[in-house]
Amino acid sequence: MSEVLLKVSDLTMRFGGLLAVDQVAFEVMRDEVFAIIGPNGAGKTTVFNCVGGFYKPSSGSILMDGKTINGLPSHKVAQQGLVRTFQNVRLFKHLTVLENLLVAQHTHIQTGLLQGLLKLPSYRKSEDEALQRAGDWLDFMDIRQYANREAGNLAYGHQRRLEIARCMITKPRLLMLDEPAAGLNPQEKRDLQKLIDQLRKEFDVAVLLIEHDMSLVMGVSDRIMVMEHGKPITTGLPAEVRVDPRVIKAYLGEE
Amino acid sequence: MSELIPQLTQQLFNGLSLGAIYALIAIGYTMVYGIIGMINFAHGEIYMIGAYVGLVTLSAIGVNSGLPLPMIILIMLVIAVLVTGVYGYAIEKVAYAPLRGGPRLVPLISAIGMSIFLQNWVAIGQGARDMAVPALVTGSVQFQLGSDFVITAPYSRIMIIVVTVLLMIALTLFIKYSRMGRASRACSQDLHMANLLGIDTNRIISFTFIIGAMLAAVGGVLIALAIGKLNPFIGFLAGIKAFTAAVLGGIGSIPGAMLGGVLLGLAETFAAAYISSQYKDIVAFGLLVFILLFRPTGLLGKPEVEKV
Amino acid sequence: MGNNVKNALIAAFMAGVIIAPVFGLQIVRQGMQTHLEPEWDVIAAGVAIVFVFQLLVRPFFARLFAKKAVKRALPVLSDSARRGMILLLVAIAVIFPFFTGRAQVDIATLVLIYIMLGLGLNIVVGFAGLLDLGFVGFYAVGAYTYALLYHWAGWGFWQALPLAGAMSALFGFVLGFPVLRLRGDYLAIVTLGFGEIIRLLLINLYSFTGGPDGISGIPKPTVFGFPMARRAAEGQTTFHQLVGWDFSNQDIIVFLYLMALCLALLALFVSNRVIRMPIGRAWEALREDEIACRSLGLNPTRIKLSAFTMGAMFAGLGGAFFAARQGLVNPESFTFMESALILAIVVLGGMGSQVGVILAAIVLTVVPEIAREFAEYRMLIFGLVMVLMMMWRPQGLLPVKRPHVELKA
Amino acid sequence: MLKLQNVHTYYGAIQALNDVSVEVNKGEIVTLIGANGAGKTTLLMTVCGSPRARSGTVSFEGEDITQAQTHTIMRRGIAISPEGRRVFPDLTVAENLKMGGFFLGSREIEEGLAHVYTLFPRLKERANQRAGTMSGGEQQMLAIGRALMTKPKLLLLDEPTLGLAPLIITQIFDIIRTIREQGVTVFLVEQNANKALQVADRGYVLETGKVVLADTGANLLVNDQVRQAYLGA
Amino acid sequence: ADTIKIGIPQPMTGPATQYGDQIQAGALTAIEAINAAGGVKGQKLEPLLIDDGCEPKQAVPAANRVINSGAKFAVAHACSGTTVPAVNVYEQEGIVAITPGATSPLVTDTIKPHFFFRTIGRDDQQGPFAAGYIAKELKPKTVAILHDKQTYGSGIASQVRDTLAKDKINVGLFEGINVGDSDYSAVITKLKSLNPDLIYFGGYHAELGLLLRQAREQGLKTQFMGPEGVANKDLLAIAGPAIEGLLVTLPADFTKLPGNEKVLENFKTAKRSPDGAFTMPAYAAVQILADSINAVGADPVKVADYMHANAFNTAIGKVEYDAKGDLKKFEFAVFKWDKAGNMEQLKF
Ligand SMILES: Nc1ncnc2c1ncn2[C@@H]1O[C@H](COP(=O)(O)OP(=O)(O)OP(=O)(O)O)[C@@H](O)[C@H]1O
Ligand SMILES: Nc1ncnc2c1ncn2[C@@H]1O[C@H](COP(=O)(O)OP(=O)(O)OP(=O)(O)O)[C@@H](O)[C@H]1O
Ligand SMILES: CC(C)C[C@H](N)C(=O)O
Ligand SMILES: [Mg+2]
Ligand SMILES: [Mg+2]
Repeated sequence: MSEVLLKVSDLTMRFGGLLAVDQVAFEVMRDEVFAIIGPNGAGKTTVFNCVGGFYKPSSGSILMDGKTINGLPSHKVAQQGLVRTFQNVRLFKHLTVLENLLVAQHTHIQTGLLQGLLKLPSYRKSEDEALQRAGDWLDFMDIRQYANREAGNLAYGHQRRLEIARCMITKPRLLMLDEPAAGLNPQEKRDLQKLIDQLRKEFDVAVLLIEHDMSLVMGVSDRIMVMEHGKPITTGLPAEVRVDPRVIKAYLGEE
Repeated sequence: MSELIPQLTQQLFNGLSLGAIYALIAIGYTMVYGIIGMINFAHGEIYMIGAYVGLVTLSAIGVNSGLPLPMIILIMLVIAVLVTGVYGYAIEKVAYAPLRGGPRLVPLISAIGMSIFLQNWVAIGQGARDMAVPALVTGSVQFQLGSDFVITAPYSRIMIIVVTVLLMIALTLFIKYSRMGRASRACSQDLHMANLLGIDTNRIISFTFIIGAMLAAVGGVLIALAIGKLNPFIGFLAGIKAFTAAVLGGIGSIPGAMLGGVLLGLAETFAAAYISSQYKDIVAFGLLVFILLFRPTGLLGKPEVEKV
Repeated sequence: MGNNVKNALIAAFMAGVIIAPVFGLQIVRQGMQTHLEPEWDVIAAGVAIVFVFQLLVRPFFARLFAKKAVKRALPVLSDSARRGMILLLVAIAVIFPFFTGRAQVDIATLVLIYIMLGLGLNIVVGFAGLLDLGFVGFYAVGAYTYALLYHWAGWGFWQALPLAGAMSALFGFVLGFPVLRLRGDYLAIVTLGFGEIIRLLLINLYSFTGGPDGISGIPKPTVFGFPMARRAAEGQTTFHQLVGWDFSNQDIIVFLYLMALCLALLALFVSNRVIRMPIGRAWEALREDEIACRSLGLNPTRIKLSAFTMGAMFAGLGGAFFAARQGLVNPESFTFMESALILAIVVLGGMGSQVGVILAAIVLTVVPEIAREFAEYRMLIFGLVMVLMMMWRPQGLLPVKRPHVELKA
Repeated sequence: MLKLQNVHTYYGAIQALNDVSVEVNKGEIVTLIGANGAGKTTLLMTVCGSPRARSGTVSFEGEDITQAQTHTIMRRGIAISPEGRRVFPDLTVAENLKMGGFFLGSREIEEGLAHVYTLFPRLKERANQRAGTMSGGEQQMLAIGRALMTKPKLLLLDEPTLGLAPLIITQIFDIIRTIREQGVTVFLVEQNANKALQVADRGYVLETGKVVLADTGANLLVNDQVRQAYLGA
Repeated sequence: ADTIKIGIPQPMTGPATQYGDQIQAGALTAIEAINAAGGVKGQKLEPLLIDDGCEPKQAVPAANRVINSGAKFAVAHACSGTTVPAVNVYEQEGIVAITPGATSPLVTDTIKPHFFFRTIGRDDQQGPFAAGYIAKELKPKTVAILHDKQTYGSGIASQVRDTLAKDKINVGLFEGINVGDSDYSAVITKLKSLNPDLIYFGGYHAELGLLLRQAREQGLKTQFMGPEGVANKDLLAIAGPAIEGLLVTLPADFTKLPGNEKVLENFKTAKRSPDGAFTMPAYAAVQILADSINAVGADPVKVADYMHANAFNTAIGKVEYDAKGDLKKFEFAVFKWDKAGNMEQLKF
């Protein structure tokens, strides 16, 4: 259980004169839900971008399963089993829901051009399997009835689910969620919380979470890191973080 | 080889003046692009029409009218600018405005169609063959650098360089600091949002097109005076070159267009001088490809960091 | 109404400004001088027409369209309608040459070449969303591959055809590799640059490519090894001798047409299949959102490259056929205007729509031919048609519903 | 002040608003709640004239603006902080704010800037940063700030707290109260129905394009139906 | 009776329009004269004007139009660039075509046509002729040669180069420039430092006009020379006074040819000018077609055979053909321009 999956140390990201991320270090264990919270502009999304290979960090190291991944282009990072959702949902809006899930399996489907052109049996088999898997995930997310709709036309909450399904179908080891609850109503937030729990349990995936909705964060996370001005101010269990005066002052405010 | 330095200087001047020509057209290109994100392939044709209007004006005045030279040129410029302004406005209204909000490539094709149309419009109206423009601005600055190679800088070329630089500065300041400039930049990024702030975006777009067309006309007149030959098809090549210059400098950036134009002019000139005229365009395009490989958004273009 | 009059007046005035320097004031040359010959009647007529149009005709049409436009959404072709449409087109295409004259067959062959090019570019622009303004470069590579192989090594069409495709594909691959990380219009200009560089090289490598003269005397395809020509080279039997027909040029024309049809059908088949395959889905996904693709582990360069290469390959096949049909290649046939035309076909077709591409290729090839009747107005009309088409059908002539796999309930 | 009567709005063939009638009186805070896709954003945008209502009327200060163009509507003193923030990514923060006050004199712009900067000190710190590189929450502050620049009579806020930290959310609701005291009318769309209803004088509940409930904020807070569907009770 | 159609595919648009006009003038005048005299074997000749724009790209479509309109004879293409591709079509289709303009050897050398002819000399006559004049009369130490990279221009430029090389005259520069460019100052600076005694340009007038103008502007005073493709009124307009002293090779002035009084008369009645290098050759082309049809009827195969076998008396003098349709004899002459834009034939 307590094996380290992702190890980030000394991570620093500078934009011109701005230190957006400053010496951040944390570890995510296998099967853990690890949350990063902090005021707006604290550098949370930037940490994601560095880990995911979208930015090249100014310094620091990122190890996935002991292998260093910093400097890799983002698609290579993803192939290592780190996938993410985005602060603003980024679905393939004009593809159908089903197709979104098929595209995500691209790296797992290995059929040659010729097999496809001639519809050879091997091609059909692999397509059928891909469809099967997509169907399974649609069921799991409870959005099967929308399978043939354009993804961009789904209700926001459903889009969020689809985005998560799209990540999960790549069989990741670490799922990174950037404010997954933004724009959801309280009911949907509760569903999301259940979903995250379930994913972790059934699919053996660790979750790295950024979120401003405290009930979700507190309910779902194993550990929480709080950032401010690019620096971590504390890391701990939800119960500890919630009452930490520094966190209250910088982030939560008096309730 | 004591002639090397003066030769180089002469070529440098040649390159700069050619570059200024490209830049003058490229500025208009980049402006329109900057605002509505559309490659206005008909821009070169506006330039051509500007040149024709200049020639028409000149013919109306007559070369031996007795008016002072600067006066004649000024009249040519003013009339050309006014007429092309109308052209710019009308083209935008007819061929582009109805397509706004549709797929991105549609206006591009419409622009190509417009470009073909305008070429032949003038070809039918004024004839397809070459027109000669009387050499109005004659004479040159001449000086020697040590050897007997005389460096010659014709006034007509100097005029282009000076005007281009002035226009660039004026326009950069305008775009950067004026209210209108800011509004047009905002429109380029989010038309709908600009609309939601109470800005009449159609006006801004028309305005941009008019300014762009006017710049092209200035280019047309000055270049016609310097080169002395016109035909309805000169706009196309000039347009492509100017477009290249604009991209090289970073689309949307006015100093970039200037820089890109000059760089392109220098590259062509030096390639022609020290490799072969045959290969000058290859060198120019090669340079473009090469630079974009290292600066994917042009020399002065903003890096396209997309915040994810 | 008052407002209307004012607008019409303004429009009429602008029309005057637009017409005057081009049509109203003719530049006439006398020796080294020029003077003007005003034609006031032309200006007056132009102004009057615009005034009337703005005042009466336009409001009338506006009212007419305002009523219709709301109701009539664009008809979108369904999957089965599309299939039926294609079958019908193919059937017409096969019997067509036997019922018309040679001029028509000739133009039809040209249409087929453009269909093939259009379908090729459609993969790049329509499916993968990469704006390629230098497509004609690959067309040139294909054409010259055959021409040069013939010229230097005496190869025949059938030997050279696959190599022409492969060669263009290779060019697409090699050129695409470094530049495909460029975005949007930057990619467009670089591809335009490549197209131009290829053309300029063809002009300048005089001793290898024949420079501006190009290469002529390229043989037409043979029918199973028997040339279709008036006179055969030493020791060869021509096709008409073989089957005992009289020599007729019409036969060659029809034969070329049928071959072009086969190639176009091949292009249609492949592009139709490939868009339903994983790679096709990946193209579309990439067109929608590159960052999301990367976050899922898709390698954008590789995927773009496959589209670029495949498009180039079709251009190459088309090029080789073009060389054979013309009997001659020269760099003039591969200017930017040609790229623009092919792009116009794709866009007018309705990006990504194969049937649309076919229709657009027909329209954009036949219009300039018909317009030849109008002599110097030909290109004027062509340009105008392009603009009007875009306004009339900004979504393309025949937008189709994207083919997509469905999950059965 | 603002009045929608029997408004129907469509996106092409899709109907997004179905016979909606809503009123906002001067000096009120009115909130609109509803599930995802209910048509809240569409309602706000219909007020702005994009998309336009296909039938029914929208009137502002007694004048019919149903068919008016977006920019003329907005110049009557309406400002919006739209869904998705829509800051101009390549303009700096300061320039974005100035765009908000496009039609003001330079004195008023300075005052407006000063006002916004006191509300959101982060924006002042980053006045010369390109808006597109700001963090999600910072952009949200910018969008609200930009809308405040015009000193509007009517302020439309579409999910203003989306992506903001809890501390800031509290602050945003404080701001809403303050500006109402300064005489600005506020029309608010929120997912965070609990807080929204607490500040609101009145509220409407929208379901699939229809108004299903209309009452005072306090009443809606205790309404069972609302509590179940939107407050997560 | 039916008419006999004669296709006249010529540049009617584009920079070479001048030449198209000359050829039309010549051909139409001849056709009208012949028709006025009762036609050919009782049939009238019917001209079909078709535009080829002097663009290689339009050559094959234009040739196809000749065929599709049912013409079996043509006064074809002025420009070598259009003629070279078009020859294939005429040959394949068995159409008898005569070009009064295209001078490039490639026209007839590449496919050795049976159905295609000229009423003008070849550049491997004109080029060596010009080079001979240069070597014998001008005796320069260094020559610079520029060309426009097109079929005609680069062809004749290399002819001149090769002949000069044989005469041991130093060719210091041989370079192509772009058609359609407007600024040639880089090459001119290069020429200025090379400082040759003569600059030969192979190509058309538009480019030479700019070269002359810009050369004088940069203070380069070297003597220029060019082939028949540069010599027309447009050149004068573009180059302006810079034209002074330019040398060109042209077909001899056929209006002065004895025996052409009747022809000149016809031009007068038709209100057309017989001037221009290609007008008389175009006139001659129609004469040759008419004579042959008169002799053997309107079957192109027979006409072609007849043309190869016989001699003709025409507006350009006596004409005889070799096996691939080239003239057995054709004369060029050297002309010099003065400041006012008049040309004078030089003795050589
Ligand atoms: N590309 C960039 N260039 C310059 N500054 C940047 C860039 N990206 C982010 N920043 C700055 O770095 C800081 C951290 O941004 P980041 O997006 O990581 O914040 P965050 O913690 O995710 O905030 P939020 O909760 O609002 O999303 C912000 O102040 C932002 O303005
Ligand atoms: N541009 C559009 N084109 C087509 N349909 C649209 C468009 N915008 C919205 N819709 C549809 O209109 C309906 C109402 O959408 P709207 O955005 O107004 O909902 P909302 O209440 O604001 O939802 P959310 O809470 O997710 O923001 C939805 O069904 C949506 O799919
Ligand atoms: C009409 C002439 C200028 C043509 C030239 N002799 C050529 O062969 O192209
Ligand atoms: Mg963030
Ligand atoms: Mg909304």
